[in-house]
Amino acid sequence: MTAQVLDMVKFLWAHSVLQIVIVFACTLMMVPILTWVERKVIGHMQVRLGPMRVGPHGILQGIADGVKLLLKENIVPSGADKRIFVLAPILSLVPAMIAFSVIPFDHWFYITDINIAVLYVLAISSVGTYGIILAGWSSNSKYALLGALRSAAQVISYELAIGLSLVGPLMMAGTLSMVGITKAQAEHWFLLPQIVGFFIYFVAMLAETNRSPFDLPEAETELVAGFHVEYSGMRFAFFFIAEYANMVLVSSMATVMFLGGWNPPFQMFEVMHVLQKVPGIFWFFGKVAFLLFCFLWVRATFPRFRYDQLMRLGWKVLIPMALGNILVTGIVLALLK
Amino acid sequence: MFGTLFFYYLFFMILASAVMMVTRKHVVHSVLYMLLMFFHIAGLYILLEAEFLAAIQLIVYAGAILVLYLFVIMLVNIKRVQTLREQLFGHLPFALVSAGLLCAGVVTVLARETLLKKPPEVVARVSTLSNPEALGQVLYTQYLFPFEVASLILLVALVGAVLIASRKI
Amino acid sequence: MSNAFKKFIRAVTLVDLFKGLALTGSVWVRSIITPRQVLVTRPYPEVKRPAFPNFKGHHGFLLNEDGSLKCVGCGICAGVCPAKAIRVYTEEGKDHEKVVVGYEIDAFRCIYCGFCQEACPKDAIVLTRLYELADYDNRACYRWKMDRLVEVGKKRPLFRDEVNL
Amino acid sequence: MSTIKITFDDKMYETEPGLTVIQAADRLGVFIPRFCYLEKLSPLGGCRMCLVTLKGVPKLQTACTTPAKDGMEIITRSEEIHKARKAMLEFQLAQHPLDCFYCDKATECDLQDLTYLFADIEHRYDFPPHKRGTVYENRLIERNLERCVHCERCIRVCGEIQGAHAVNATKRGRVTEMREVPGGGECQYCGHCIDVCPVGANLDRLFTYGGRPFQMEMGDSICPYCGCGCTVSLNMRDEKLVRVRPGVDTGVNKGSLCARGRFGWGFVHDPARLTRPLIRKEGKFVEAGWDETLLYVATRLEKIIKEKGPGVVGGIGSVRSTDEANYLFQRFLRTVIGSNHIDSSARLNYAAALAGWLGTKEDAREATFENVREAHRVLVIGADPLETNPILGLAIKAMQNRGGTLWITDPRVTLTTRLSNRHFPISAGAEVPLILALARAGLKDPSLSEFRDTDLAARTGLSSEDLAELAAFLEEDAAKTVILAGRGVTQAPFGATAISLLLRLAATKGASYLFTLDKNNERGSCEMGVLPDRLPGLAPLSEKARFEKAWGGRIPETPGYSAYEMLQAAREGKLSALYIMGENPLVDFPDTKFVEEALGSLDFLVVQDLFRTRTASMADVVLPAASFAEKSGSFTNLEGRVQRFPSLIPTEEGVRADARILVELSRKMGKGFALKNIASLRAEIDSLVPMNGTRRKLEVMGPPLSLPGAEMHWGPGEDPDYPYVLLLTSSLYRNGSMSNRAVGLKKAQQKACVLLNEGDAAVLKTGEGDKVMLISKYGEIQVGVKLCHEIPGGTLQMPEGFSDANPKSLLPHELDQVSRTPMARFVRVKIRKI
Amino acid sequence: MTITLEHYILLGSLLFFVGMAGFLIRRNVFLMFMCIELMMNGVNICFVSFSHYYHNLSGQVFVLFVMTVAAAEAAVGLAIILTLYRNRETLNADEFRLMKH
Repeated sequence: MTAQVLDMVKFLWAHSVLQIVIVFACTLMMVPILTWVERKVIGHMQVRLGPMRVGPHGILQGIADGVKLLLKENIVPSGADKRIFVLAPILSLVPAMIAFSVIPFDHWFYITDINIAVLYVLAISSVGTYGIILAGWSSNSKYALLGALRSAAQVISYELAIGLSLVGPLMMAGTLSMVGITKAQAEHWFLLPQIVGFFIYFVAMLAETNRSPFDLPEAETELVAGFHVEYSGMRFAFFFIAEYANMVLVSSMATVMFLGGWNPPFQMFEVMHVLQKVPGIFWFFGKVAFLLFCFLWVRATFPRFRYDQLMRLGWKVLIPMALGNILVTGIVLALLK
Repeated sequence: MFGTLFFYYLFFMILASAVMMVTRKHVVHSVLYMLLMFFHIAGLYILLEAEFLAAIQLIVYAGAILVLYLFVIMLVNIKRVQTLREQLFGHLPFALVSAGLLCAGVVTVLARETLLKKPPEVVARVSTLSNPEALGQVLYTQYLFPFEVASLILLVALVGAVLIASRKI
Repeated sequence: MSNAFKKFIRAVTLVDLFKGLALTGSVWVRSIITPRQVLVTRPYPEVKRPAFPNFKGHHGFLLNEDGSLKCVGCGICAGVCPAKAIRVYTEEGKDHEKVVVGYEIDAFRCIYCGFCQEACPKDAIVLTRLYELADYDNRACYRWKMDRLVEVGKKRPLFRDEVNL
Repeated sequence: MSTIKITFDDKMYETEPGLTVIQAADRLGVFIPRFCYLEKLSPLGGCRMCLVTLKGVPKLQTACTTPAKDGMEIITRSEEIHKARKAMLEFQLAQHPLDCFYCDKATECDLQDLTYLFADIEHRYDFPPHKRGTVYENRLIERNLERCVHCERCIRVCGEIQGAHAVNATKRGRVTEMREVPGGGECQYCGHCIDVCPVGANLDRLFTYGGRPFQMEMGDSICPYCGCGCTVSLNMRDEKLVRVRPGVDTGVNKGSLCARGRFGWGFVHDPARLTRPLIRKEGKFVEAGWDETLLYVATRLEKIIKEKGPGVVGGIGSVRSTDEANYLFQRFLRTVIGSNHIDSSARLNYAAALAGWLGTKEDAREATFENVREAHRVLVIGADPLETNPILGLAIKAMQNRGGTLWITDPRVTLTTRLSNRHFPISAGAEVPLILALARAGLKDPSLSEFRDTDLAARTGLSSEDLAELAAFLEEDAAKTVILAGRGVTQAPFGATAISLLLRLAATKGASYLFTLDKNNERGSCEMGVLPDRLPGLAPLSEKARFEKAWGGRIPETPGYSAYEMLQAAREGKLSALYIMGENPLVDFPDTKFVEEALGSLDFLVVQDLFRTRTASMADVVLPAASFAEKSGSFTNLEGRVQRFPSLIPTEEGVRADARILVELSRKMGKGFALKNIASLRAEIDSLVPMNGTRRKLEVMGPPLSLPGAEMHWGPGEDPDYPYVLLLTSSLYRNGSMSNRAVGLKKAQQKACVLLNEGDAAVLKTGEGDKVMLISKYGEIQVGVKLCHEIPGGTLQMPEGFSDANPKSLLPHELDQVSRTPMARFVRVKIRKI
Repeated sequence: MTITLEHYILLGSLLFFVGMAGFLIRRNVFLMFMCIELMMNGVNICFVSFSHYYHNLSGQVFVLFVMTVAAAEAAVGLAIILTLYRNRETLNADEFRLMKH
């Protein structure tokens, strides 16, 4: 009996089904936890308490929110393009989820490894923008539309920076496969040689996920809630989940591209090989968690950009910097060869 | 077998979404159908073992060009777009005749090709490189000059677009 | 070093950004170590902030010592109310006396000016310092009827010295 | 000399002569405070608030009693005057309880206003106020003796204007009390004392503690009771009527109201008001929605019309509803149904008068209220204006106060006969021979020669000398003579002819005439064409082309049935459906049994009313209608004034105004009226009926009326089985289904009672308060007895309009040949004690 | 049944025809632009299929260039549309006839 179950598990694992289920479930479970953590951390940073009501220290707040959203009425505003209005949250959530299929969490734990993995992630995440734009447009609301327009412009601009900042690690690794890139960082992470790239990626990833200080598409003070102002109930929750899934996704990407993926730190020193005793997946998630914490940290610290500042930063600072980084990396690699 | 089925699925979906795209009254709906079509074309490229192109198809077409379309559609007055009068049938005969002529030409060529000549043999793959690597090899050696020209085109387009859109003409 | 160069260095090294991060980060760390000392917010329903001395909140109805209403239904409050928020209903009692059968304040209309309190010849109505106006009943929330006002008048301290919410 | 010069406070004014100083000041806008003075009352000079200084006169004078003379110099403001007035106010306040919180008069109170004006009043008198308490002797008026300032306005208004003398001052000095006069004058519940009281001493008991003026909304409307058409100011609180007062010296009533007008509003918010349409299903009423109900009515009517033609549908319009609704009603029946069977209960009175008017070539002058007030002599024939039209009664009293003479011929003993300077007690039903006699004397018409004076005198029960005096009464000073005629004439056989003769008489002599109308819109309903043979504006049916063009439908050519002919036709099966709008024939029409049989034999009966009246209970469909306060429109009063009024109270859910019901029903019948609101309706009426103050009498006139034969039998005749003659009177407190549901009027008088001569009572061994059974050939009722020595033996009097005992069920209903009005003012009855 | 090159060419050319017909029929400049993209995609499919069947990467390289041109065209074209719209308040290609009159 046990053997049969084990066989079954092995079969499912081999055919990625179980991995998909685990990744999917974990991502979804991250959302309530992350929302709680976010409110708690930012609260503490701003000398507040954060949620305190549901459960001890409000630990069940995320679940309560989820239940609330689940039970809420799904409102379709009058004058909305109903089909697109319904489609938009799905279009937003699905890419965020399927992009996880190429992230290697450990050397034994990834759904698939393809030779264009990085491009795949970029391609899929660029589709997520449609959810936002269409949501804003189909709501028949000026706030939503403005939020969507901002989002579209922002994503187009920062996608370039993200793509270019990833070119450095790619050049160093010489492969587009995620597993390959991670393996290339077994000793030296790309963080140090690609510190400029990491900085650009970090900034662009904040912008790409519409997080503070680049949360202009949903700037509460100006646009009420931006593109999802007309959404309620589970449709709103879809956007919410998509946003957090995207955060986890870009953090995972950063981990893989710059922070050595599942590799423990300081492996250039013999002494530090002890760290390999800790399973790689913990390293991976530790790094992701730190990056996610950075998201919150930044949000609690910096005020929102103005729109022209955002555009100027993207086009006049980050992209030239990224191009320069590629140039320098290329020259150095050529010299080292 | 799976590949065949997949091909027919893609075949049908690409054509269907293309037709839908052309016939939609509302531009945003057209854009959505076009997005659908791009996805399936990307699938087709994967079927044709051009993974890199599949990704680029999504990144460039879906992620950049189509978003730009949507962006501009939203910039112009949508109500006006919706009420745009279209003389659909005024151009229909001309369109059908010219499309039909072209179609006939291609079909005759294809028919002759398939009937008279043997289909081209699939030449055995020599290279062990993966598709992006192989493409890179070709692109940066054989096609280096066109590549540079393409970058120049992009630069000119960039400057031109900014200039046209920003200045009051 | 010249000032401009210093500025450039600051800009390039992002010193200011890191300073900000350091500040929030340190607050966070301290809040985890010694939460009570750092945090300034009040867990509101458990710990309530007393209203300011001149705060005018929920209306209250005062009673005579024998438990009867002080209000005699003269309607001056309704007349003086600039927002027309007060309605007084009186009827003829058994011995032809005037009986206040209904008193209603529309909380949506009320501007808490306190004129009613000033005008009342019997000192029957007061604006207490109660600021919690929410209710579970939708209508009771903005239509304050007599029993609610009496209840408020009974339990809420009204004068500055007594106030200790 | 048309003006005099008078100086107030060094400022010279010109004014008309013959005024007192305070009147001149009021006209010129100079303020002089007062408590006791009121322009319509005689001056008293009691309150001393109007003290002024006359140059050259050492002491202060009361402005209300001093006549203004040319060149008079008056100072109204000075230290001395202020001190004097303040002292008077201090006296008043020493006695006055400061209970403004409890007093309903607060904010409308003259004492309060003046106290604020003299803000620095000292209170030096420290004697305990005289505890006098509040008196509830009057059922509708509370008299708070402590608040009284002894201005005696109430006493004077009650005596001088109302003539009731129900209030008077008792005791002397500071303990003077205004009390009901025990056993003296009888309060008529006009409530005038409430209005004139400057403080809260006289208060409306229906309104006690009902609210403050700033909590109420007020709007003017027209009283829905009698034909006077008084302007009433409705006071609403939270969209509910709480008080009715007269408009401020506006309208025909000039600040007066009667009991009905002031205290009769209770029906508006009566819980018995219908709020949902009712459909009879399997013998029981079921509530239904409006759409459903109107559709049901429409389909039923259409079915009946399809099966039997439009001639089997009739309609009874309303003398209670507005001109507009009546106009729509007849338009609905004439064009949508296609039937001329239209009538209303105006048939019982005004329709007959109208027939007489239309049959007279001579155009007599129609009097107005103002004419009556200023007349020198008034002759009343067969009417009781003090009961039926109290404000007209007030005008007569005012005429008498000015030295005018009131003569009345009436078989009954009524308020008016008591007030009259001379009463000619004619025998029952003798109005027509009396008029014939007067006409013979006054007109010299050869066609009247067949009647012999002695014969007529015998018929009237008057001596020839009396008749000669009456005839002479009309000869003198005719321009200042008003002839008032009422139901006594219109409901008599050949009543229309008699009216015609009366009008000829008035026209020949130059006297003016007026008809007393019991119901508020009798005249309006007739003039709007709710008549079987007349179109709006009283246009004859031959003019129908004009209306057909405007209405876009066919109007039948032949005149329809009048009310009783409709009922007769229904009994005979010639009428299948009847639409009754706001009428209660089962109660208001004579011969109840006949009416009941007639209504019972109908296939389909629609009743549109405020209440589930007895008639409504027989209906197949009952439609709840709006009351006067809830709808807008106009009423035409007995002078012919068309008075518009707005809707002041929102209708309850499910209640709709008459006009709206008719418009919607017409839509359901597929021939919808394209009317948006009452204003557009009024515009349509105005375009079709160009009244412009002068009626085109010659254009609408009918053929002259035939005279009765000389051998005509007039009176109740003799019948040993039914020894008593019952005469119907009107009551001030009851006037139909609305007044029976008004709390105030119920308080004023509970029950109807029959007036019986003391001698007859002794024979019958009944006393005051006993219950008796009155039995006639047509029905029987139970009623209490009240003894009255003024009534001649063998005669009974009983008021109509009470719901508990309805004398109409005792009456016969023979129709007059000319006016087709039932002749029903008296009936022979027998009495059985129970 | 195996999928031959002809299948792909057929698909590519049909896509091209749809795009062409759309370009001729529709008067909305946005849709006309999108139809051009459609035609380019039809061509791209042919290129990639050639590249696959003849094992020559030049086809894919060409597709890359086509995409580059398409992107450039979209950028410039949309800028022109935006300017036209600002000036003419319409998106109907038939109404852009300033040169005619």
